Amino acid sequence: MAFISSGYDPNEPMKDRISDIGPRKYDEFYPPLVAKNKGKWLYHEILQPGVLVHVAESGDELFTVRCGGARLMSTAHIREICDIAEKYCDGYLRFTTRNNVEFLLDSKDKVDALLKDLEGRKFDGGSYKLPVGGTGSGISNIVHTQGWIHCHTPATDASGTVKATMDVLFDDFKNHRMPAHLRVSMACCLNMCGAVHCSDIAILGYHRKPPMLDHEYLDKMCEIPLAIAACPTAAIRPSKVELADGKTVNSVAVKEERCMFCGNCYTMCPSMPLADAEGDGIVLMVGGKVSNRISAPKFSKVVVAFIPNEMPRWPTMTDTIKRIVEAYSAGANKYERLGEWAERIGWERFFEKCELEFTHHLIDDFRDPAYYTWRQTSQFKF
Amino acid sequence: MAFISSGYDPNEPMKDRISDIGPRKYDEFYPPLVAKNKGKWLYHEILQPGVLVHVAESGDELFTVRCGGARLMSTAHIREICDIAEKYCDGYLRFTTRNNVEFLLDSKDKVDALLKDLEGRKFDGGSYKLPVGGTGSGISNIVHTQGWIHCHTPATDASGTVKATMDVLFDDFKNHRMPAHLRVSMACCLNMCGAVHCSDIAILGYHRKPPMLDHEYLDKMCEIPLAIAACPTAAIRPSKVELADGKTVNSVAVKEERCMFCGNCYTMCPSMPLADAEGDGIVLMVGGKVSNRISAPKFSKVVVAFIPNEMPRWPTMTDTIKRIVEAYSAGANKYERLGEWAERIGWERFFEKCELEFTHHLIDDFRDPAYYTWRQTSQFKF
Amino acid sequence: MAKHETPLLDQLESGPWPSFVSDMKQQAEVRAKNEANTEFQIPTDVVEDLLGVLELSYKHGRTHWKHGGIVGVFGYGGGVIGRYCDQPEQFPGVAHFHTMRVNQPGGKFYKTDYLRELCDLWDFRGSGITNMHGSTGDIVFLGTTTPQLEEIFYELTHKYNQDLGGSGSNLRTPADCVGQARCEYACYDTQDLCYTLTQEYQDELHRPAFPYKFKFKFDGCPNCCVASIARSDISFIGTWKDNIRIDQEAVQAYIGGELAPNAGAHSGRDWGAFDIQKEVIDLCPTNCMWMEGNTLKIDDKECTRCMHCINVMPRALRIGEDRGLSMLVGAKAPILDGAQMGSLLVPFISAEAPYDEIKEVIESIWDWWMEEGKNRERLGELIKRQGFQRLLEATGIKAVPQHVQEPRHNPYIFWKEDEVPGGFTRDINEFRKHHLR
Amino acid sequence: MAKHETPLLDQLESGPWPSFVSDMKQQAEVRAKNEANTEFQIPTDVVEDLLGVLELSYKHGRTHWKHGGIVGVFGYGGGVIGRYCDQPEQFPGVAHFHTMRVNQPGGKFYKTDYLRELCDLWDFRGSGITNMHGSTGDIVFLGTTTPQLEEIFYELTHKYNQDLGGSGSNLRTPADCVGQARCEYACYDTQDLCYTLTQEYQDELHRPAFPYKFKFKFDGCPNCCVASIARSDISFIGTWKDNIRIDQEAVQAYIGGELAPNAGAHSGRDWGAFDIQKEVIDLCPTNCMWMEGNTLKIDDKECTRCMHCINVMPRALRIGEDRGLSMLVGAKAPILDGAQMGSLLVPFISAEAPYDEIKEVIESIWDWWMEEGKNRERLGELIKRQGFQRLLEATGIKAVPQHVQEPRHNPYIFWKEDEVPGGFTRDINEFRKHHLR
Ligand code: SRM
Ligand code: SRM
Ligand code: SRM
Ligand code: SRM
Ligand code: SF4
Ligand code: SF4
Ligand code: SF4
Ligand code: SF4
Ligand code: SF4
Ligand code: SF4
Ligand code: SF4
Ligand code: SF4
Repeated sequence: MAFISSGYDPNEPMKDRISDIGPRKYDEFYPPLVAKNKGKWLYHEILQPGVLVHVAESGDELFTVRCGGARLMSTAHIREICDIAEKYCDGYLRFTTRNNVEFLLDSKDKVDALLKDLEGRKFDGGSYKLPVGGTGSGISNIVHTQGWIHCHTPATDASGTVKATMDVLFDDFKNHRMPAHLRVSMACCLNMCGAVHCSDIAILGYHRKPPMLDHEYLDKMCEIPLAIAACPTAAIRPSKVELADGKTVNSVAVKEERCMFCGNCYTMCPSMPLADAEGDGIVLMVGGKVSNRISAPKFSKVVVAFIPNEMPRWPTMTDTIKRIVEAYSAGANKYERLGEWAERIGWERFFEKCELEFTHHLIDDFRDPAYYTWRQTSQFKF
Repeated sequence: MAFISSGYDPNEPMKDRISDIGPRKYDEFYPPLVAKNKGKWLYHEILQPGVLVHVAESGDELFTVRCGGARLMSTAHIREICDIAEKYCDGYLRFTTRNNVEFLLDSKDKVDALLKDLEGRKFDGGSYKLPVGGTGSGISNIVHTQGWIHCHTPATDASGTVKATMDVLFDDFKNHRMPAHLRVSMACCLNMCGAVHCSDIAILGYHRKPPMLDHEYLDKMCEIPLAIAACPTAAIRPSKVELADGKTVNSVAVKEERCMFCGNCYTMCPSMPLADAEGDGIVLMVGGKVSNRISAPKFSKVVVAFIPNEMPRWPTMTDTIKRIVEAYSAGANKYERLGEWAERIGWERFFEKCELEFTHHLIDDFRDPAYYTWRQTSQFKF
Repeated sequence: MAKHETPLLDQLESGPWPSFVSDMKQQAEVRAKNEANTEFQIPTDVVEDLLGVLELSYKHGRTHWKHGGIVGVFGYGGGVIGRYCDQPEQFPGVAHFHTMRVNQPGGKFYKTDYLRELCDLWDFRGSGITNMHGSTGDIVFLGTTTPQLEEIFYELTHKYNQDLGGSGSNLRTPADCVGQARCEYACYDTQDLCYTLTQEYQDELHRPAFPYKFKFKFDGCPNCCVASIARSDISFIGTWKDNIRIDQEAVQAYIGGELAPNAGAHSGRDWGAFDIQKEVIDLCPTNCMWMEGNTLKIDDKECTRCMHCINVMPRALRIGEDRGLSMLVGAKAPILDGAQMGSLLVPFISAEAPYDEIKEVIESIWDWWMEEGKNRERLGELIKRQGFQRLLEATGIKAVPQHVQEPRHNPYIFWKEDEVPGGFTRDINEFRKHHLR
Repeated sequence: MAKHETPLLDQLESGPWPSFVSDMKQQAEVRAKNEANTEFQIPTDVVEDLLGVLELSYKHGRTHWKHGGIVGVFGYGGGVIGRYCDQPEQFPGVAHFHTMRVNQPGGKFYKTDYLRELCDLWDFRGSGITNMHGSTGDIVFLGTTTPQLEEIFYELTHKYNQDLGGSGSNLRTPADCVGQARCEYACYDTQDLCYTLTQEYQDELHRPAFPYKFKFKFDGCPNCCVASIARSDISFIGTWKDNIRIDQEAVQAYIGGELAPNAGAHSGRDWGAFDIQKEVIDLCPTNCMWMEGNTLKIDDKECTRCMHCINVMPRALRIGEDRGLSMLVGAKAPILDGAQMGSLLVPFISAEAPYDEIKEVIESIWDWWMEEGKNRERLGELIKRQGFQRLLEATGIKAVPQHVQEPRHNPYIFWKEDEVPGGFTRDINEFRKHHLR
């Protein structure tokens, strides 16, 4: 493959350099109906799961067909989406904040044709390419991160855990039977790229072994002071280490009982990897939300301290999630988010109804605020 | 006055020493009706403010007349109380956990006679000796501490602030017009001897100047390391100081901007007094409770950062308290404690209704938990 | 006429509320007259000087008591608080002004003959000024001189069969609510448990062996009339496991208005006719109550025993019969780390004499605190510092959801090496075989 | 047949949800066939090797990517994440596998011709694998080699008038909800504010000058569809000051059942007939709604604009007309100090172009953070460390009760010397005149 230059000249990088131009301006891509009615929408209706209509003061109607997808997308797949958009939407579409695709149409009959078309599109493996749904009181797409596809710190994979989970929750992607929105998010390490800390159900990759110390290279590859400063629990201290060959080098030592495996040291220092087949796995958190509807936003709470990585489909994890979803669906009131439900019935009941075991790991012991999560009242349920 | 020995022999302190015998046993002092019906009470009624009847399974009725009083009591006053108890109660009485006196009677007509009798008893200064009240949804006696009568660390007086406040709240000691219990407590310094940290209204003595350093004596009178360790904000460090006479001594230095005037150093070291006429005064806290009724116990919140000491009657303080009581009484629902009311209407409304100014001092900035008191939602009232 | 002018204090004699100033003045007079011909063992004018020094504090806006001195009675580490005046020349009567803490009887029940004995003793050997009672619960004798301390202790123990209370880094004087003696809500015998533990732990009460003070308080039910949850290192709160007993006729009587809600506690205002839906059912924090026609139903499994409905309708609703108590730990005032309320450690434990189970929990907590606690570190602060898990290990109590209001929201879990398959030690070179640098 | 066996990944092709494995395989095939005759600038089998290395991770339960390397485009500190495989011999196609973050258009609206251009570029110079979109909001080009970075940047800017997004200690790519473009709840123009600030702060976005990353997110109303309150250092949430607009006829239509509650969001289950009392009035968190006969009343002064009633009855209730936004600050993921949500700093600010007031607040926050923030200290952590008061001082905003959920319960107030009459310096000897040692 011959190198083809874009015109960039390495010897004169600044030669007619263009920079700081930002993104393309939003209104370049507005469908005509949006451009015309922006800010003048009156109301909307969800005609069926995945199909919305927004009605403007002008009387105009904008139809939206929302489709799920793996946000890990090939250009081949994107081109197919473009074909569809050109066929039904004059080439207009958008993506949602949860990585769903939205086809924007200007008439109802186009909607029906589009739905039929989408129903037929499947990958060779048999999965749908663009399943319609993700609206209303259902379960939408899972916001997630890189995992083993691209990152250096994951404790699990992202795309795989998401695929396995969405297969189990698929019916509810296409349905509105939940008491309220149920949002599932996934992050492959504590950095939590995404909003897993405030999701109805959060899948979190977690390490359980302190960093290995690559003494021989540590001082060469890392700024030791930065690694030490990175540790939130001050578990790392400088130390001299004698190598097999008798040579002593500057390195670090880790107080293992102080480590909670956040991986922040590794972020700063490649010679402190945490990844381990037995150590790594999944933490499940539930009850978070970000909307300000009725109750204030809530953090998700840790309800399962650890589930091993079971490639390729994580059955223990998906069974547990399914159990939580069904318990919530059976127990919550209309409009009640998972966290609101758990607080109403009390967490002691939540564990009972979801058939989850409560372990000491679930009691907060991180810094002063931990106290506020213990129970300072005689009120409890047996 | 000639010294009269009890029989104790200083040269042989252990000679027929009696120790570790504990208090007198409770049942020595039970009135017959209590001894008989203990654990078999069926229900009670408050016949009028300050007068209770408890009815037992046996049908027996025990009447209680509750009287307020300064818990700073002379033996003369106690003897008078004994006279009354002997006249109406066969010598049986008790004190409540809020320092009220309770006369325990076995028949209704004795109650009426007793009430008439008590009404007539006044000190020469004109105040009642034993006002009847303190029950139900009224304002009971103020739990308080020593103040200038006996302690070394107070930032205000206890007995005086309490007397001034109870004079203002007196009608409500004898009435049941409040929406629920309203408990006022007083502590003369941050040590908070009493439960002011969980009272509907709390009067707290507070210092506002860092400790003075009596360098010349400090090392002689204090364990410097203990004083340093005592400081919750690590504001104190050891330092050598040169005195007027040129002599250098070991002493301490205080980082003033780190001091929040808790007085804990003074508790450990007499050479670090904080007391100051202009610096010392009152902090008002509200909305605490200890009962588990309906809502869990709550801490009181600081709503007035400072009121100067205005001896002998603290008018600014009592006016403010009165305003809070009236706003609560006008706004709260039946059974609603002050803190429950403030949370229901929102603290922004509380300040408005009580005509209190909100200042930056009222925003928590002590350690990590402070974050949880800020507002993490778009929900607020203008 | 008075020994010292007290123009400021005099202004605290007016007004309806009992005036401590008037009472002190009356006491000063009584001592001056001394009709009982008591051979006062401390200055006769002690109360005058007390008024004088207090007036001076009102003038200066500062206390005139020196930092506490260490005085006490032989063999005890507590019970006495030393106090000296910082203006002894001006107020010789209070130059020494120590307090003694006398362990109050359970429920603060008294018979007058006993109270009079205490008064005689205190007039004779002290100022005659007291606190009935101190915040912890003691009878506080306010003000005597050093030589009198042993004499008073000797007479207390020999004549009156009465001991001192606690101070210092000891078990402090335990206190209880009136409980079963006069309250239909009491779930256990607060006085008996309080007394039994006070006797059992006399050594801990009198001889400092703890990192700091330690307090017990006993509430017969969740109404918490002795505020145990706010101010005791171990709070004992009565509760029950079975069902609230309902008398449906009485329920109707409340609905019909024959019975006053909350036993008349709201009589001071016209709140309108009693509305069981609004006033009871809708206020139930767990929404576990409802009316089925004319019968009140309670889903007791969901009830958290907050007492509200029982408080409102004491004649219709009664506490359950399978009773015991909950133990909450760590409550304290703000110094140093910030205030704490008691955190639930033992959801339910039986409270029958001899209370062995309860003692086991107490002692396992003490062992841990005495082992791990720093100087002047309250139990609550130790729990905060080391984590609630350590407390569970120390007491051998299994973690249950009842221990938390909500599970942790940070996933920062400290796994122990033995909990993780393969342990923590790994071979970096083995790892590097699969993962080049 | 495939270059690498992927027995584990193959099991992720079944099941209804779109399979990323199937998609990658299709892409591998497309590249192998190369019907478009693209002169691939990176290995043709890049996707095969990506599948291969991923399969290996499934086998080992560990990632096979090395710690990120520092690569980028000239003059920019962000926009590229360097990545190298730790098994390059086995998987040469992904030996280099850097990502590029391409700043997405507002509201994530696209026209296909533009999308196709991006695809052409990415097939030509990269793996053809993307994320639509990354969690922050960017279009993520997943996987190319170092030499291609500048080429891609050059073509993006010269051919497509498109810039990179943020990474590193920069302003990160701002993101917005769909807002006024397609939502009746939007209280301001999220796309315009997002775009304006993105352009205004291009320098901050591309050239690291901050202690750490900094994020903006724009939600048109309190429903928070872009989750700004959970994951942006400054969260802009639309709100209004005046009254909710009520169409009483439509209210009746909901009550009568002609209109489906919540726009049909609950159609998947029979929840019974709509009950406005139960479903709206009783769920209003401030209890500021009631029915007066057939008219719905709202006491707007007490409304906290939670959106619930509007969400349930979008055809009857509309947001107010005096609109603007609230600014909340400090939201972040748990590393290091624990997660934070945005804390309310500016209750209400107008959101009309050119947004000068808003820029002033932003810049005063940045000045403070750049002055005081430690390396890798997020804004929220700085606020926690120094206290909310410091933030108020830095931004010149007066403390109001809206800033707190509740006032402090610890009385540990740090008074400043100038706030206390007489100041802090005192004369111990003067003091000792009145208070002997
Ligand atoms: C398209 C999208 C905005 C965008 O810019 O892409 C969007 C669009 C709408 N949201 Fe949203 N929300 C979108 C993400 C969110 C998020 C963010 C997230 O999930 O990460 C939230 C916060 C969720 C949370 O609290 O955890 C969110 C919380 C809401 C709520 C509040 C729901 C609640 O019960 O708390 C409403 C109100 C409602 O549903 O009636 C709402 C309402 C709506 C409405 C009805 C607004 C309107 O009138 O058009 C839109 C269609 C609703 C639907 O899907 O049924 N939207 N909405 C996002 C679609 C994501 C997806 O593909 O599934
Ligand atoms: C006598 C005393 C116990 C003692 O051992 O001395 C006592 C006695 C009773 N309390 Fe109490 N409480 C007593 C201090 C308390 C305290 C402690 C305190 O105030 O420091 C509390 C906690 C207050 C708080 O939460 O801050 C307390 C919270 C209650 C409650 C819950 C009230 C609430 O609305 O939260 C009830 C239930 C009720 O009032 O119906 C209650 C109910 C009762 C009953 C009705 C119990 C009964 O059936 O006999 C007693 C008479 C009530 C009355 O006074 O109207 N008692 N009660 C205490 C009297 C103090 C005083 O002189 O005023
Ligand atoms: C006498 C009494 C106040 C009163 O007027 O009633 C009292 C008086 C003192 N307390 Fe207290 N405390 C008294 C009940 C309390 C209570 C309430 C309780 O026990 O229910 C508390 C709050 C609950 C708690 O323990 O947290 C209390 C929390 C403190 C503290 C803060 C301790 C902490 O860990 O937060 C101190 C400071 C210290 O220990 O150094 C303290 C220290 C003191 C000292 C010894 C002053 C000192 O710094 O050494 C006071 C002696 C005053 C004097 O000269 O008489 N006192 N102290 C109370 C004891 C009387 C009795 O035995 O009945
Ligand atoms: C690509 C992306 C995940 C994804 O698959 O979408 C991502 C990927 C990484 N994030 Fe992130 N973060 C991404 C959005 C987020 C978000 C979500 C958001 O921005 O809304 C968060 C949580 C919100 C927040 O900022 O707190 C997030 C919180 C972090 C953190 C923790 C920062 C913190 O202060 O808590 C780190 C650790 C760090 O900065 O060292 C991190 C670090 C990283 C690094 C650079 C790994 C590292 O340790 O250096 C990851 C590179 C992975 C790779 O090789 O591609 N990433 N990261 C997201 C950016 C794509 C985009 O530009 O659209
Ligand atoms: S969550 Fe962790 S592992 Fe996953 S992409 Fe972000 S930084 Fe990488
Ligand atoms: S993983 Fe986290 S806690 Fe453990 S040593 Fe590294 S930085 Fe410290
Ligand atoms: S509150 Fe402070 S000043 Fe008052 S008695 Fe207790 S320790 Fe002394
Ligand atoms: S008063 Fe408190 S904060 Fe100030 S120096 Fe003394 S111990 Fe420290
Ligand atoms: S705490 Fe309960 S049992 Fe004890 S007195 Fe109060 S109401 Fe009665
Ligand atoms: S005790 Fe409280 S929780 Fe239990 S039924 Fe009565 S009101 Fe409800
Ligand atoms: S946040 Fe509000 S304005 Fe934006 S899309 Fe969601 S509902 Fe509409
Ligand atoms: S927006 Fe929320 S708070 Fe306001 S009226 Fe509607 S439901 Fe009530």
